[in-house]
Amino acid sequence: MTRWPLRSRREWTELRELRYIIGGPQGGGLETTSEILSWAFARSGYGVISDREYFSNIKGRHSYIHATVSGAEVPYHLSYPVDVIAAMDAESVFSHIGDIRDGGYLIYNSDEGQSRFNAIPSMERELRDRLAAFMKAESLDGTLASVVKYLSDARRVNAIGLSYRDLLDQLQKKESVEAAQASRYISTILSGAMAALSGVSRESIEFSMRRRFRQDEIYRANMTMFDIVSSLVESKHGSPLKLEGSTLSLRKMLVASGNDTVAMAKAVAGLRFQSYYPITPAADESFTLEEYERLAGDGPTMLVYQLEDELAVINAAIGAALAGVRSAAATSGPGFDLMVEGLGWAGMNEVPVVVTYYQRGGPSTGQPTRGAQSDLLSSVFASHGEYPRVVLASGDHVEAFYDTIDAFNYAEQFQVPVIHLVDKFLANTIATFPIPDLSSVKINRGAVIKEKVPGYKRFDFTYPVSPRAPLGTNVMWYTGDEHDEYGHISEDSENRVKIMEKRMGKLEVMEKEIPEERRYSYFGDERPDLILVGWGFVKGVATKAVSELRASGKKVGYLHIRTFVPFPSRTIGSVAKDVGADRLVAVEHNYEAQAAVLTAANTGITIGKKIVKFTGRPMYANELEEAVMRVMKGENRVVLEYGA
Amino acid sequence: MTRWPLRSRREWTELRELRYIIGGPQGGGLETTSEILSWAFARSGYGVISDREYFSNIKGRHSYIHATVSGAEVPYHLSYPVDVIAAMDAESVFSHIGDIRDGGYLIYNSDEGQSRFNAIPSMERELRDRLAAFMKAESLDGTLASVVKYLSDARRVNAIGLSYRDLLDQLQKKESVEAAQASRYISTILSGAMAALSGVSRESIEFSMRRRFRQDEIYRANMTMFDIVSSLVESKHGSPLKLEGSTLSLRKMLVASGNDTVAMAKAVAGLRFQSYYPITPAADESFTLEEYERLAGDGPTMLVYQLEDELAVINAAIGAALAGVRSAAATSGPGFDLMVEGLGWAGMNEVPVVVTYYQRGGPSTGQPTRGAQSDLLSSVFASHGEYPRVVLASGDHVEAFYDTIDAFNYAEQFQVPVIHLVDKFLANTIATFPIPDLSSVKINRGAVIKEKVPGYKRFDFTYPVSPRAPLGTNVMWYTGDEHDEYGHISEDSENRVKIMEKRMGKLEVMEKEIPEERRYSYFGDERPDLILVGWGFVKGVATKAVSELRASGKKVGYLHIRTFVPFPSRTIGSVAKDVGADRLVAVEHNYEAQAAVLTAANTGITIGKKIVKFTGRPMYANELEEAVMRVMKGENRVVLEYGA
Amino acid sequence: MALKQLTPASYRSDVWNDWCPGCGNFGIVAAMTQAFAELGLAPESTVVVSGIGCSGKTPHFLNVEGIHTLHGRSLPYAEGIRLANPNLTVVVNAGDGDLLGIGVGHFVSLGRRNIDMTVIMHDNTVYGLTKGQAAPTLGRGLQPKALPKPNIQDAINPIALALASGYTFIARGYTSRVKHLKEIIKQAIEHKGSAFIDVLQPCVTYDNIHTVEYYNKRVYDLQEVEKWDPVVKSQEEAPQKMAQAMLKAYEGGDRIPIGVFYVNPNVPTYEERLNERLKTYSQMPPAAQEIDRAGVPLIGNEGFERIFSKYVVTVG
Amino acid sequence: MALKQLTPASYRSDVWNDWCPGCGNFGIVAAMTQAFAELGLAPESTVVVSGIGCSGKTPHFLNVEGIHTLHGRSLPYAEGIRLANPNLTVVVNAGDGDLLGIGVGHFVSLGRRNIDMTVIMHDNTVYGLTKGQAAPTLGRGLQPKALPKPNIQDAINPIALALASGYTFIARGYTSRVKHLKEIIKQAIEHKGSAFIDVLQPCVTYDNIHTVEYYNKRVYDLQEVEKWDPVVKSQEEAPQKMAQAMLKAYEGGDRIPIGVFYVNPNVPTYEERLNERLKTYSQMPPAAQEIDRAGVPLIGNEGFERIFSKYVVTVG
Ligand SMILES: Cc1ncc(C[n+]2csc(CCOP(=O)(O)OP(=O)(O)O)c2C)c(N)n1
Ligand SMILES: Cc1ncc(C[n+]2csc(CCOP(=O)(O)OP(=O)(O)O)c2C)c(N)n1
Ligand code: SF4
Ligand code: SF4
Ligand SMILES: [Mg+2]
Ligand SMILES: [Mg+2]
Repeated sequence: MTRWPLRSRREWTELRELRYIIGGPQGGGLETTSEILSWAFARSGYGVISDREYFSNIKGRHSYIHATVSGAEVPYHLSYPVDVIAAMDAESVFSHIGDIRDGGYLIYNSDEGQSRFNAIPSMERELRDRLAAFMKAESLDGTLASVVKYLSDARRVNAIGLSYRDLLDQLQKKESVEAAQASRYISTILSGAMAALSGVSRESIEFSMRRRFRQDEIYRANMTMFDIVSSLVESKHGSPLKLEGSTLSLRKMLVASGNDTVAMAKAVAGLRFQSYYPITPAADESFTLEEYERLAGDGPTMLVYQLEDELAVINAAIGAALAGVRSAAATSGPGFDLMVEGLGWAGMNEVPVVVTYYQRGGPSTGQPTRGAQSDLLSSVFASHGEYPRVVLASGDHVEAFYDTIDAFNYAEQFQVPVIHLVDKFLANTIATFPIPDLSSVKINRGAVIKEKVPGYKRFDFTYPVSPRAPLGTNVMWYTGDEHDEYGHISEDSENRVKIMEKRMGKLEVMEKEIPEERRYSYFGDERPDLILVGWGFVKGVATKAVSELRASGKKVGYLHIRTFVPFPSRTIGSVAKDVGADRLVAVEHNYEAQAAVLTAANTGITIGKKIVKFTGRPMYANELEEAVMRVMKGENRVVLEYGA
Repeated sequence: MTRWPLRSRREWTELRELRYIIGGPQGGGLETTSEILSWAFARSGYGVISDREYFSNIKGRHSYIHATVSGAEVPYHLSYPVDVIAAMDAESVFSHIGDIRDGGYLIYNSDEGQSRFNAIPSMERELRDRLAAFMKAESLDGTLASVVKYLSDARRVNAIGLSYRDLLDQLQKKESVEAAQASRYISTILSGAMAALSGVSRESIEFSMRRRFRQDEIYRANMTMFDIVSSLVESKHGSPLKLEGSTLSLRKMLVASGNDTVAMAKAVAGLRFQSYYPITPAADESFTLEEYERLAGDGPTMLVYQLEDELAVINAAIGAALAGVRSAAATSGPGFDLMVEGLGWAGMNEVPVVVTYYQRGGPSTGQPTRGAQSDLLSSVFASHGEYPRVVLASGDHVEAFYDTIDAFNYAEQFQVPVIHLVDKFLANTIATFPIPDLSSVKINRGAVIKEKVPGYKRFDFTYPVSPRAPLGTNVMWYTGDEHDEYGHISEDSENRVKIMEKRMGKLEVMEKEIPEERRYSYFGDERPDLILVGWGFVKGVATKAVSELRASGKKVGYLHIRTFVPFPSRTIGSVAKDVGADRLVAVEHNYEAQAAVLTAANTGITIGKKIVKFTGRPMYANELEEAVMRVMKGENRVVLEYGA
Repeated sequence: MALKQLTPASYRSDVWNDWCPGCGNFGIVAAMTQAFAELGLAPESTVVVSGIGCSGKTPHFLNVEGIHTLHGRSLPYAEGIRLANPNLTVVVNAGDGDLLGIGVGHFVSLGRRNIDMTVIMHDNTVYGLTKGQAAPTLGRGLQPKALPKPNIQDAINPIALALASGYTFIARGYTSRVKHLKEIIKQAIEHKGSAFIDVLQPCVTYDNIHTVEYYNKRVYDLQEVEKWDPVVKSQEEAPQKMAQAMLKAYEGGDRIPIGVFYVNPNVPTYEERLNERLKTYSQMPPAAQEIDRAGVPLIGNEGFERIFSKYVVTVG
Repeated sequence: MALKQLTPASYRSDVWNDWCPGCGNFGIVAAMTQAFAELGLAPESTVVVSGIGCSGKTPHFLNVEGIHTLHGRSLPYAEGIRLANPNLTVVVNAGDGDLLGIGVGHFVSLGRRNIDMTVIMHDNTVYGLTKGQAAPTLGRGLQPKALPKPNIQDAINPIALALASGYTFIARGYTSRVKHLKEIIKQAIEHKGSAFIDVLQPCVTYDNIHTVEYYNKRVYDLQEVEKWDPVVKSQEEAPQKMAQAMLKAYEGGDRIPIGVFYVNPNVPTYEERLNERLKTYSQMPPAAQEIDRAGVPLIGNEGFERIFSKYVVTVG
């Protein structure tokens, strides 16, 4: 949370990494700005990561993109302060006063100089109160102009005031743009200014614009606007934020959100049925699947099925799985809650079904458009009674891609429901990453029977995983009641013990067949003094923090948990033994440190030190580094709060 | 599970405790037999506990009552072998061949001598297979007669064959009973024979019959049947199973099922709204509440509301709670799964609502009429995101009574949802226990505001528990979205941290205000070598096993967990320190030992030794004792299986 | 308690309304506040319950008791509130996805109860807050802006479904006719039983088909139809009046009727049924009852044994 | 694949049927097995899906693919199965509590899709397996055996609700008229689209009101009514035929119509709609598609870049 007064912590000493914020009202076009810039940077060989922060609102509330661009590494972290803030409106400046580095750049609309923070209706009360206190403390009159002056004077910020009205007028003079449509070009005002400052090549911008604007006139009008602004800004300011040349040497990259990454992976994994009910931030995945439903012309297709609620969603997905197809549902917390009963049926009936679980801020409706990792415990223990499941969690786009495929493989290999945990951070973050090499990807459908087998027993007790025949091949029965080998209800005690041992025996099979190395990864010092233990989206920021801390001489490491069922108990056990359990620090996007709870439950190891963040905003490398230092100095619990 | 061949382990050396089984087809009247006997024993000053085992079936499948009667203690355990089996039909004899002690008594229908086990359609395949093996091994021809002969010869069982047809004929001669109605009196044939053998006084039977049969003629006909049978049996066999006189010295007792006990407690607690959707074994509680809806004439009433599903049930209960009334829902696993989302809303909005959770065999529909304790983890972690709740678990009828009242008090004191875990064992077990002394019962409604307060803030941040005003008194807002003090949506980071800390701060308040002693109880040796750790219905059998083992010189104890949130961490911590964690043995009605998982999660203490039962039948004192001995000899996991 | 000095403005909260400029929802809030003012409802005893969606935010913009619940679950909350305290006026604002998609089970079930409350459905043919997917009210083959493909499911007819479910007051309003809508809301609130209002609510952001222009051209008031009489005089007449309303509900061509489709005052409310059963329900509903005297439960040892005598055995 | 040698007995499993002696459910199994035999359905490609309740046990007594799902959820399972593999014949057996209580949301929603399947409702006015509580089909004021008080909720009219929901084949059968029921089941299975059959099924254990005697006195066959024509000839005629069926559904007095109420063959099935969208759906539904070649995904590096070219940037 942006507390006042603020001091920025970073000077522009190196050009290895560019950080920016683009702010504006929800629905005002800032995603276009971001897309143009991201693709242009990628086109020039840089890695980009950009997080999108927005309210649960359709139009008008303050939204922003926060990005890191780097040519030295494929960036997977965000940090403060930023080098540039490009603001569509006054509210964006007010909201991010503290986020800009000393000597950074501010692009703003000079027409709005007289806007007052307390006259902006979309601003939340709490921020308004904090701003009021700030204005008072700094003796500012509350106008945008006063804030710009403050930034220039007290923070050496280079304020680039542009009259958006004038620029749009200029555009209208050059291109046939209707007056009513003109405001759509504000996004290009920002990209023009940003491109100028960061020295992105016009070729890259052209590429990016072409991709975005398929219609010729619109493309042209945008390029015109771009040229007007970029030449204006460049002529006055040069390109002070030009990055060093990229050393990434990637010839091709994917540029995609987490939602889209998972959708692509599902297509590769052979998904043939996806049911869903709209929910943020899961739904975009289903829309992407729908867009690609006819995968390759008249070849394979993916059936994407919108139902009336999530009860229907999970149960329809199970039905499709019984028919033998790779089937999944995608949802978020409230929807997952409604799937709990169906999940238990799938467990009881050994149905390979995948649930992609996009975590967002809870409890309840919570912070529907904000990120969190607070659904771990509720998914590991979802549904009454006991049945085996696999729970995976992805830390970045690349992991998400492969985990998605593994999810289907594990589901069929073990015949269990698989919960694949991702989160809003991942879902809505656009990242650049190498194109996955599919030649190494395997499809494992487990034991399947397609021919007719006399006396077929769906739940043959011979081995925990019985050969599975799709509906349509053999007569068989399924029931949520406890059952015998045929799938008929049985209440007999002896049968109960046998089938419980068969089903739960899968935990051992999984224990054997999912190698320990698959369950975690480790980054950092080989003989660390302190190990951060995290999962999911924490990965990017934690590895960054670890490498920065190591660069400053600290011996630290990051242990990343990738599977919660089965759990990497052996690794954590030996790490705790080697390093000392008191040197483990849970780093999580929730209140309790839920992975630490599961660590204790699985291993008896209590992780007493915690760095947590639950504001819905991602952790930033700068605050995590600082928090680690505080823990090193003896604090046991650090609650991170930064971010508008 | 009844494995073959069977040997019985107990001789009738003492008359301190009588154990019996009454068996018959579901819907055939065995509950009447049981009720008559239980009330007659109670009337004579004995304590009774009787468990009912039945299929998920309306008519025809084998059902039985298994009881313990004692005058030396109020019994809360069941054990094998039993002293008498009273069988309505041949299937009941076949089903319980192994359950009777050497020298015990068997009451059966001699008309059915030629019935063959493999001609009984209602018998499950698995049992039939085991019986076939048994018949072969013992060279029996499969008829009831051959089994009776075997029991008499090989097991010295006193087989009392009665021609039920003749007896009913005799009755019809004496009383005007229609032929079609005659079979209804089979239940009284059994009570007559049982009463004779156990020497229950006729006065007690009269009392019990009067209570059961309000209509004069029916009462008379039953007494006639009773007299015919009891004099017949007594004249031939005497009263060999007459118990020692009771030393309980209770003047009055309650005789009630767990369902009814909870219902009575809810009435005392001031419940005013209960919503439900029928589900076994929870629904009987709601029917009892409905029966007593007009508590005391024109005074207070309880509104019992049947809805269309459990989604509606929980949310309607929450609605009623917002209006300021004590409100609850009662359900079982599948229903609870559907309540998960609503529960999260209640947590987010700090709503005092109680869910009485009757556990049954899972996962999924599972064993809907059988007992289990396998919903602990799923209830402690139910719903996405993080919010405080209280989770209580009752071990017997007396605990269930007081826990029910505490549940409402805690709900309002902390303004959280409270989950009260009971189970099918408790729900359907009829037990005798002292009438609760209500003069010690307190109603704690927590901080309530009934007058109009200017600028009322429902979620005032001052303290984790904010004064709660019922709807109708002050304008306020509630929302499942993260909110400010007024209940309006807020996405601000600073507000988020504050309100999360306020809400989650309740965990600390609870930690302080629910004393450690309230969270557990301990029975047994003061310096034990071994401690059983259990919860719920395990209590009765574990305390019995502990006292038997102590009587034979073992130093053992039983630690009973009564609250899971908050958890008795301090006690378990110090016990583990004193006795050694490796001397703790989890004793639970589930596969994983879920309380042990929570123990590890809460304290880091790993309970590596486990005695579990998950067949849906209760643990029996004899098998638990034996299992404890096995653990003492080094086994780490013992799976109990006994019981038809 | 009618406080006559209340104006529509008294029913507005100070929360900024973040609906899209031009959204039909504004018309609903306007009509509600006017209706509340004209009925003189006390803010503390008026409860507005909503689900999740753009529509779900309604309570925050109003200065009455506001309960913003879960997606699809507004009705059970409202039922629990109303039955616990029947002195409260309960109005539900739900989205069409909310009420006829995820919540349609509760919608149908409320009809069986006829609990005295008003259900206002924001019928915008899309899932507004999740960005414009097809709601259950969207016709097959239509493709508003945000849909990647034309809608593949048929629309539900809200009026027909309400009829089959048993609602005893069924009407349709339109957000651009605020006065008309206000009158309907007043009638619905004053009706004794479950009242349903289908409100045509253009979503200016995602629904480029059902625009204000679209509706303006098609909408007409049933009450202007000659001899239109939606009121059931006696229960026997009900099926006939339902069939008549049903035909109107499915009226084809380019005509969309608004106004009152069906009113049946002959079905007892759930509250009346409860009172018959509990005898004291009306005077002493749950929320009006005490449960203790200074922390001591109302039921003491003696009362307990009397009430639950069935379970008590005296050893003898 | 019609195997003509199949008899009704071929469709019975060897599981002991533990319904109460005399239960109406036996008539449903009899009618189903006869219908299956006459249609010559292959057991492996016939799927019977049920919910939870006495009715829910139906699949275990049949020798076809049997899916005994969750209370209220039979329809979504059936939908997933059928859409994944439209070569399967899908029949749902659901209780009235199952389908019109906890599952009524799915019931209404299926109507919007017209997926080609048959839904048989065991209408016994009670919750059988939980021991006789009021089902949503039980009339207000009635008090069958197990109810402590007369029923306080109104009954839902299944036919009216099916009409409003959009089912394209709607009929009623009666378990004591097995042949009649069999014929209806056959028609329903052969109908292209979502077919709903309300089966009057006396619960001999808990429903002492709606007994065989009760129904025998009241039941009559619609098809014997002069000029009864339930078939919609063209879509414009639909509202009129719906209104006609609705009036029959609410017929008062002591007359209970059975037979076919409404048939609308003019609405495309969901499968047809899907085929229009996916082009290859009929020939290559999901279950018929391969996803790998010997463990290698169908989509390789090259295909991936082609299909998802939108996401690929070539550094340049
Ligand atoms: C259980 C659950 N599933 C999905 C969502 C996501 N969700 C939020 S609003 C909404 C749809 C809103 O549409 P509608 O009910 O028509 O209301 P509108 O926004 O159009 O007013 C959905 C699906 C949710 N909040 N809860
Ligand atoms: C979620 C859930 N709630 C409650 C139940 C308990 N339950 C089992 S069967 C049944 C009712 C069955 O009634 P109906 O659907 O009419 O079927 P019938 O037994 O009459 O055929 C209920 C409520 C359940 N299994 N699952
Ligand atoms: S998205 Fe549509 S319904 Fe929602 S506020 Fe905007 S215009 Fe209104
Ligand atoms: S309870 Fe009723 S419906 Fe169930 S099997 Fe018995 S008679 Fe049939
Ligand atoms: Mg909508
Ligand atoms: Mg039923």
